Amino acid sequence: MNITQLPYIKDIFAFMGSDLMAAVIGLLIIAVFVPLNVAFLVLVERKVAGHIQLRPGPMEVGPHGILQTLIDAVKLLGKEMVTPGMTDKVLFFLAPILVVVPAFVGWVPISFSPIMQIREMNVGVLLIFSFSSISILSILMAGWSSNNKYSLIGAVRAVAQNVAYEIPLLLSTMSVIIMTNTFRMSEIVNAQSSVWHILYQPVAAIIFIIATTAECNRAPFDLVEAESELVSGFHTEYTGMRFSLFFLAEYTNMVIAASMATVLFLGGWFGPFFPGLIWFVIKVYFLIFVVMWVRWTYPRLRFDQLMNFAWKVLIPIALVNLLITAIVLKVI
Amino acid sequence: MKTSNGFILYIQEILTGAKSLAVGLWITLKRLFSPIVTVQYPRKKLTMTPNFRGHIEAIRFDDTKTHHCVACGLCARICPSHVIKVQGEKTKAGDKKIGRHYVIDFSKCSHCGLCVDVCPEQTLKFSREYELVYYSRWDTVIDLMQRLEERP
Amino acid sequence: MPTAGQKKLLEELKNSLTQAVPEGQVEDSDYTRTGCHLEVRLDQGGMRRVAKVMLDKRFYLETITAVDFIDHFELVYLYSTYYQDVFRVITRIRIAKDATPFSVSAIYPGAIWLEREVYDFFGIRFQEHPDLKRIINPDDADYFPLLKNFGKTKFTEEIDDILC
Amino acid sequence: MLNIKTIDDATVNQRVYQLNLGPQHPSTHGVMHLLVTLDGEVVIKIEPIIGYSHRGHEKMAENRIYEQFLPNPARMDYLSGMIFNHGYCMAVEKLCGIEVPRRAEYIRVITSELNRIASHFIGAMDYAMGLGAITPFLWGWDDREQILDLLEGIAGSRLTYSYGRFGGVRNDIDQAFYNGTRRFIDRLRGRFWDYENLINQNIIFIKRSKGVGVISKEDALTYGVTGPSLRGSGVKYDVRKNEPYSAYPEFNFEIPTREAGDCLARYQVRMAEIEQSLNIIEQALDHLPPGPVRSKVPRFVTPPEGECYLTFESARGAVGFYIVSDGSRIPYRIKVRAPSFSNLFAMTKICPGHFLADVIAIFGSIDVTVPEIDR
Repeated sequence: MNITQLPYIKDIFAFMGSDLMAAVIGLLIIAVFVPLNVAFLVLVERKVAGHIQLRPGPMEVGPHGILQTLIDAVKLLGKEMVTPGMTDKVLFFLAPILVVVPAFVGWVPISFSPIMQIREMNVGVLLIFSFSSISILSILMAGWSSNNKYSLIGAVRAVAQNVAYEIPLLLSTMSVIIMTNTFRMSEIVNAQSSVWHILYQPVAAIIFIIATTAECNRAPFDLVEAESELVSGFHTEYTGMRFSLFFLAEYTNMVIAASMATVLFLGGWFGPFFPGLIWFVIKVYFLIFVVMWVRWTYPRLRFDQLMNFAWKVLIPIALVNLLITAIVLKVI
Repeated sequence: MKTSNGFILYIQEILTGAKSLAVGLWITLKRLFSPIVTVQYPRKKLTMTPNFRGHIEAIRFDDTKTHHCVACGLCARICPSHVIKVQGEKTKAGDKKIGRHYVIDFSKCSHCGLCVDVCPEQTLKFSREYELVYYSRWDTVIDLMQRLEERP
Repeated sequence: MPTAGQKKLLEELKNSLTQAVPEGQVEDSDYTRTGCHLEVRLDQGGMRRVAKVMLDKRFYLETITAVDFIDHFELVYLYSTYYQDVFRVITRIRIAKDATPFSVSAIYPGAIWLEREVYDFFGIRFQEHPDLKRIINPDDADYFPLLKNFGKTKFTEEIDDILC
Repeated sequence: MLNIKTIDDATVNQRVYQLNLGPQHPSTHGVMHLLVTLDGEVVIKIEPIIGYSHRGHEKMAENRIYEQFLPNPARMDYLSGMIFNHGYCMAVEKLCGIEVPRRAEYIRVITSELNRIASHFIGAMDYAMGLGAITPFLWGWDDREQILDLLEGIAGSRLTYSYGRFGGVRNDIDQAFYNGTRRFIDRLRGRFWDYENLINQNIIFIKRSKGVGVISKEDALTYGVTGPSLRGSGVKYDVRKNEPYSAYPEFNFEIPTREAGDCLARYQVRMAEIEQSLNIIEQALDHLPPGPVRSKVPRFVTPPEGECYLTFESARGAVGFYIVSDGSRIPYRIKVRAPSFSNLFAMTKICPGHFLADVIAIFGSIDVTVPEIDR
């Protein structure tokens, strides 16, 4: 019997169509894929860091330590979740839950291949941007509720940093959007079937990657959790699974950012020989590798330099780039 | 004039900065593929240098088939941490004293080597053991003479 | 063998120091044996006048320390130069056990911590010190560790037969 | 100097807050506590609180004989243990009038300079880590590891060597050490390019350190700053050159100085000093004289009544040993002038007006070792 013929379900299907099915399956896939992916990325990060620093990285659990992060996750699950005294209990509890919401929702409009997309939306790009702002709110909540000066400084830094870097991020995205005249992810990718946008918009691509690095609070813009001055920044007081939720969100945001960059600039699923999904994954992981590589190469910026870099370098260049794009498009 | 100068400097700074960052990435990329220098310790072990200073050990001499300790106590006296106790006895009157017990608590030893230096009979040396982990603090108290007998 | 610069500095310093602290003794010191070129001995006070002269001559304050003798303290101020020909002046100030000498921290700000350290270890209270409190030992300590009657020294008990 | 106005006293109570950096904090090298008063992220006042690793070495000296104090100096500054050991031996030798064979002096210089390189690697790379670059730090450890292996080969220990003895050194160097040191010098020279380009030329590094934490010459003088921190302020003062000891007058080397006095200058001075130390080691290995490494010294030295002050250059500045002897085998008083002590106090002068992140940078660039401050 077809499940769609059942009463109630039939009504729901009549209302929403097969999109519901796609959404349910997609969300299930995401729920499985996100933690596993994060576990893999943490391992990759440790391996990259290790090999850059002339050491092998984790080696003990499993061959070449591939099970290390799973074991770590089990350890974190088993840890006591300490709530320090004098904290704002509700916010302290809510912040790590809220931080993973954008990390999950952000996957919805991304088109991994011509057929793999949970929900096609005509504002897909904007949806990701607007949801990514929620993670800042949760960082602020975490920092504020921890009742710890390090956390508070980290949270305040996070807000200022994200406000500043969202502008060049959106401006560089706009350069692509006015070329394709759409916010739909799949249409943006389809527009790059012959030439990738990175060739038309190299400056925008670089600005996009820099700004997303800053949005994800990755080095050299990791002032939110700058461990040499703020110990661990906004999640200093978090332990156990709550801490690992922040970790999960950070790495998932990285993947979403890399997927965005792939869609916007690197031609999405287009590439020779392999099927689209494989190309997409290769491109995403290459970008993530670059971000990790950068992290283990550069020192951290100071806060005023970070803001100066956004307002005095990235935003003017992004604006000029947008202007030139607009003029060129108009002339053509 | 001045503003254009400032603008040129601004562009220059961005370009030189970008170049320096690219060079940095190149250097780390090279190291990413260079061989690893660390040793996976419990699996692999480094060979100890012959001069390694572990805790002290009595030397077995060929002429007497045992140590030369005369229990003079100089090592016990010079030890900065006072961790050495020596006990000797005379087999008969007028004979030389012979060390019977030489007890050292090397958990408090700072491995300075003063006892080896000061020994008039030069019957002390450093062991080359470095994996000195025990379950009890009393396990670190050892009798060198007993160890010497047990040693092949 | 002192160089020409050191000889010149020695004469200059002797003059200005005898003017500044007429009550003290300013003597040459054997550099090869003691490591100092000039020695100033004073009884009670005068450290601030010496410090002023030293600052005028561009000396830096190497360290301040004290030695606990049986009936008196000896405050030791070591001044040295950044010049090519190094020159070191040692000022010994003999003070009574309960004396409160003056602080030189207004002249050499670096002395703030050095004097705190001396207070911390010897209990010598410096007058006009901006922030005289314990520095290395705990704030609530009621002992002064480097006094000869504290802890195990040869003045309080026999240490070991061979050692003395 | 950053152009930031600190606020006036009237509004202090409403806006400032205090932040405890330490006693356990990732970038206080060792156990120490910086009490920072902040307005936003701008430092108004900084107060180092020290003494967490106080072990009472000066008191310890008063109830043990001169030989028994031999292991202690290396434990004051664990990063330059060989240099401290060398200095203490020289101080006692000066007090007793003990001659040291020339070969021993050369070996002492070689080992001290190797130790200085190791210490400077920690200092410079730890500074880079304070700025957030973790990779150069571990590369620095890799190079330092080579030195520790070399020193372990002759001294038998990796950090607290106790290698010097009154009247010489404990044992002679062997061919393996000789060859290994030569190889190490070549290897390190080949790696300077990487450090130069990864760190010195990096725009973020330069932006973070240029003009940050300027120690003026006047401040250096009144606060008694010595070592690389002083030479970064343009004062050409190095005890090895100005007040030569051991075999240093026989070698040809430069004192690197920088005029700026900021964190970058101090870092550059350290890296330049590593190169000069390599030169010294090379010269010493070339002209290593034959002969004994230890002169005839009584088993327990008994210095005559008197006192002496001896300075030497550790990796952090001019260290002084002031020894008072009452003619017995036990020193009457040993005072150690710790360069980190004065250098750290100078930090309270230069930090106000900087950002919190700069405090870490300044602290790293001054390169203190906490056990040396606390003794």
